[in-house]
Amino acid sequence: MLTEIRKHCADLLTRKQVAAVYGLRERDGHTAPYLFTRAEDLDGLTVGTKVPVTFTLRPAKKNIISAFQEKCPGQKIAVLVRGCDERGLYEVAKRGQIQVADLAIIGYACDADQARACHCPRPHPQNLKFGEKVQGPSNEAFIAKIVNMSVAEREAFWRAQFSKCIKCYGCRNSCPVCICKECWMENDAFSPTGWLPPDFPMFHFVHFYHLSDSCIECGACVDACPMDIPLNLIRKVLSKKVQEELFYTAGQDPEEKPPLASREEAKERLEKGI
Amino acid sequence: MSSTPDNFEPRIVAFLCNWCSYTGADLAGISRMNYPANVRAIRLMCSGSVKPFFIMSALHKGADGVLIGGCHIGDCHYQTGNHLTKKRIPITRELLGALGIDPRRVRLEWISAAEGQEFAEVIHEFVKELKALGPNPLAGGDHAH
Amino acid sequence: MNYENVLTTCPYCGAGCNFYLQIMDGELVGVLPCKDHPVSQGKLCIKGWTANEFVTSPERLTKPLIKRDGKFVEASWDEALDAVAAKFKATRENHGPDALAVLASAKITNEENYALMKFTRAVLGTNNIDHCARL
Amino acid sequence: MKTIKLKINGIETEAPDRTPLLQAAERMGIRIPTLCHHPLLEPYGVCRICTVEVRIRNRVRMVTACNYPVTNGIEVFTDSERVRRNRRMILEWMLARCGHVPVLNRLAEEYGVTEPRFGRGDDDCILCGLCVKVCSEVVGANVLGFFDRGPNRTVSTAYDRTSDRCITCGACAQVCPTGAIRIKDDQEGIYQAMPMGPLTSINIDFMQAVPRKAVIDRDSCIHFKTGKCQVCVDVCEAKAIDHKQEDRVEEVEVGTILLTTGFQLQDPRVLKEYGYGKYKNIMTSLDFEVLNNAGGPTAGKILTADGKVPKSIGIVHCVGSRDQKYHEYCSRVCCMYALKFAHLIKEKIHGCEVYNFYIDMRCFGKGYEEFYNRLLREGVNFVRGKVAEINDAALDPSEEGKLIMRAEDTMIGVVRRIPVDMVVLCLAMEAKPEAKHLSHLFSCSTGKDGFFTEKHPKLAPVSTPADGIFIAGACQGPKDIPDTVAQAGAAASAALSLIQRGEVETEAVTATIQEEMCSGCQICVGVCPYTAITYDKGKNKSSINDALCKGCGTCVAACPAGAAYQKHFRDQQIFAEIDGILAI
Repeated sequence: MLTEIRKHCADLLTRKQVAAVYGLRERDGHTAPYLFTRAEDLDGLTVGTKVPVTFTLRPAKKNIISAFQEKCPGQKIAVLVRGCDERGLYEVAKRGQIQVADLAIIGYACDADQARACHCPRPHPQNLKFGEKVQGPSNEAFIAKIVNMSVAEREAFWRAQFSKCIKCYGCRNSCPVCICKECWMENDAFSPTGWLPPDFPMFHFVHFYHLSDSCIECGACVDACPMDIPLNLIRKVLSKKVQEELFYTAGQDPEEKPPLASREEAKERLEKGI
Repeated sequence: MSSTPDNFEPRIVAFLCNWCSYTGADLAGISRMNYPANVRAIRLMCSGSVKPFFIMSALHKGADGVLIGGCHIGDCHYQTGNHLTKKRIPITRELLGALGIDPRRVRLEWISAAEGQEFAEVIHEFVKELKALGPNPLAGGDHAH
Repeated sequence: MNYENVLTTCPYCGAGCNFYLQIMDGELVGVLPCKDHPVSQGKLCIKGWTANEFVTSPERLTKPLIKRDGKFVEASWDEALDAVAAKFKATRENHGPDALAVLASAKITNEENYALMKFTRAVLGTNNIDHCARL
Repeated sequence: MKTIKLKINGIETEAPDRTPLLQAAERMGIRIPTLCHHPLLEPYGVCRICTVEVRIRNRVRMVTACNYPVTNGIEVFTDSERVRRNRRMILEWMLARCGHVPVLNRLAEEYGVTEPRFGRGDDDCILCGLCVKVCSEVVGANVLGFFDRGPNRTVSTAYDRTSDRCITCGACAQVCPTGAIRIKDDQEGIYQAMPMGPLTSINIDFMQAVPRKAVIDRDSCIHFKTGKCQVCVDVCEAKAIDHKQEDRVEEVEVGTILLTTGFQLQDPRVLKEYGYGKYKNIMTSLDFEVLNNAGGPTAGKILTADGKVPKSIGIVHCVGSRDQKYHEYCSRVCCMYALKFAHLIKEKIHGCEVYNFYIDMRCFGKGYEEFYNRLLREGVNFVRGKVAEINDAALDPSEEGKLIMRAEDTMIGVVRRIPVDMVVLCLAMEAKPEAKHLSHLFSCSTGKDGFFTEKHPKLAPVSTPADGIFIAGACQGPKDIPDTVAQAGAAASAALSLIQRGEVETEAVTATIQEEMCSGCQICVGVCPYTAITYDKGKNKSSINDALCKGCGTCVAACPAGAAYQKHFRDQQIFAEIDGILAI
């Protein structure tokens, strides 16, 4: 699959169909995002790690694609995406950060093992070009752990989990759909500077609520958490609620308006197909 | 659930919209309707301006229950302000529930300016429910500020 | 536009976490955790996450400053070190060695920290030394 | 145009070239009898009654005046002995076919034909062809034509069948000189059509319409059915008629808007127990107004559907009003107009029994209670009780054809059964269904009854939450004419005072976006009900227009960054309030 992807990208670059290919590069045994502008560099191109391509840069609060589109307006850029990367692109596009029309989205599927490791329910992008679709693990089984708890048990569980928090902001910093310049997690009135661990559950409430209708379930926050707090448990519960109550699944369609960003009632949106 | 002391009086923070619920509460007052004194109202222009953080903050600072009162759907003074409320509050409650805070502590009610009676009834009911739930375990936080 | 990531070790403490510094058109724009590094495994603390910020911070000291007439003015290293040495001496003579304390930095190497410890104990003659990473 | 000089009956006169003699004579006030002539139609010269004597130099000719054009120097005799003899002969021939047509008999009498020599036929049609010509030339429907020849000649439709091309315009009957064509009066139809639409295709909406201009009703205008006619264009001296006018959308920039969209009557069919639409002679209050109007279908006579004068009339108050099932509110106007109806009935029909069925009499204004007392003196019956049912179940022959009203008379605690000839339902005034849409369009709101909500019921009764938009009249709630006039005056002066000032005060609680914190996500744009927020693509920032913002704060709660804040409702203020109220 990798050879074909490299060939396809080299083709796009040499035929000048895109100005750059944004993907992952392996160098000295480590993988990181890289903006390929020359076809000969593509030997280093790789796929399939858990490095997201849509993470937001702090404190610039932009991602690489939006920075590119700002610096080189009108130029087309190819992006190599997994399912979660693509959903992330769509969610930030809905919030005015990037122009999806100027992107050549090249998708590749994750395999079953990768999907299981990420608890990813949709391990393939819609613009799937390389690889085979596999079924992701179900969220139901994953969230059963806290769904089956009583309210008091949940409280005890999360108190223990969040007491580990060192307020590194890793969950926020690694999030591909977090775009705010000023973050409520840093709001002193809500969660004051200097308190460690932060008061349960004030600090985390912000991130959970704010991403309720944009979380793409990529798991970047869990990966980034040095204290291994299972943040995605709550994210998946919320995503489920948003799907059931507001008839919305994040990352499906770049034209769709997020429910908490539109005036219409949830039912009205469903009827109008907004 | 820990046993509730008999003299437990829950404290309710009510975020009421200026045009319907606040006026409704007012009407309950001027109509001399009885309702428990457990409720403390914060007037906002629209229920659509209630940030979920306000609810969280109130619970954290010791409120045993939070009431959000808005105009009935379709009657919003600002046309669609309460549509947002209708979408936000269930999400907020779900999040609170998932975190281990009883979502019954947060209540969304549509109370029009003419529904003083309804306002009084809602408070009666809410107080009863909160008494059964007991004091808010979050109250005061780990280090209140 | 040019964009790449340079792998480096976090300068803050002795843990040795690695991360990428993100370079966009020659400018340092951010930190990206390195998922496959054996030490940090893609996790960082608040200092690591913001490690890029001090590099270009306008508040960063690049030259020694000596306070003269209530105002900091730029000085040469020799002037600065002389001033420090003179004050150390005076303090030690007037108030004894325990009137002095040293706070070591997390951003210097282990060897430098060792040297500072020796300086404090052997030269200044006090045990008053601590390290900023001891949070 | 050339002018022709001629002499008619010895008097010299002038007429434009090509004018038919008939018209030239008419201009001098000389009547020439005619049966087949119509000013809108080309002269046809078929009835021959208009035959006159013309002397051109020394020659004398008998010509038909309707189609003989004037020429220089001719002398015309319209009533000479020869002409009269001629007409007598023609009339005798006509009577031989149509012996009993009044117009022919009148002419015969005029010309002294007492006993026609050829007998009197029984036909009505003199075959003048006016109907055929009007149908093809004016109306353009081409339904009528001549069929067969000689003695068997008739006017009819193709194959003598009802033509589906006939638009029932009635023009043929209108032009027929003998009354051979009749429009069948459909009493039932007329009753069903009540309150009647415009009586003619060209009409003025109602007497007080502003602007008071005639309009063409496209549904009934012949031109819009057949593409012909346009008689009105010829007739209108002001040349004001233009059939090509189309509705068009005009954009007008204004500073203030008055919403005065009115109300509608509740649909009486919903109240099945009152049998509207099922029985004849049950009408709505508006139907009765039309019936009672001098310009209405009966010229103001109160008549039942069969054209009879009713001997008893029942008036039902609170139909759909003060009713938990329909409208909880009181429609305010019914009591008084019901009293007015009763009074008018008493005035117009001597001895008519009027029954008012009411819940409470709400005679709330100046002179109103006095009017009620007057009606009591006039002998109007008042039954306190809601009518349970109206049907036509007659118990004895005297009740045959009557409407039976059943109601509990709560004053005497007896269920009464009152047969009447006619029933008037005083229907609830309700909000128009389009009010909801309008409220969204104009950023004001409607209450749960659908009427527009005023900004404050006591202090700002004509204002809406949207600055510069005012309401007046029944769109705000049921009210009578004096109240409407008063409110309209207030709304107009409120609007004028704004216009006079030329500026509006913005809300004190508007929201603002702190630019440096805005990430350009546009969530606020999507949630704003007033389109007050615009996104600047160049700057990748959104900003709020102070004049449009109404200060709901929805955007503030939606802004994930906290870049939007609402004056007087800032986060710090709310948090401080929470702190404060939880401190005790």
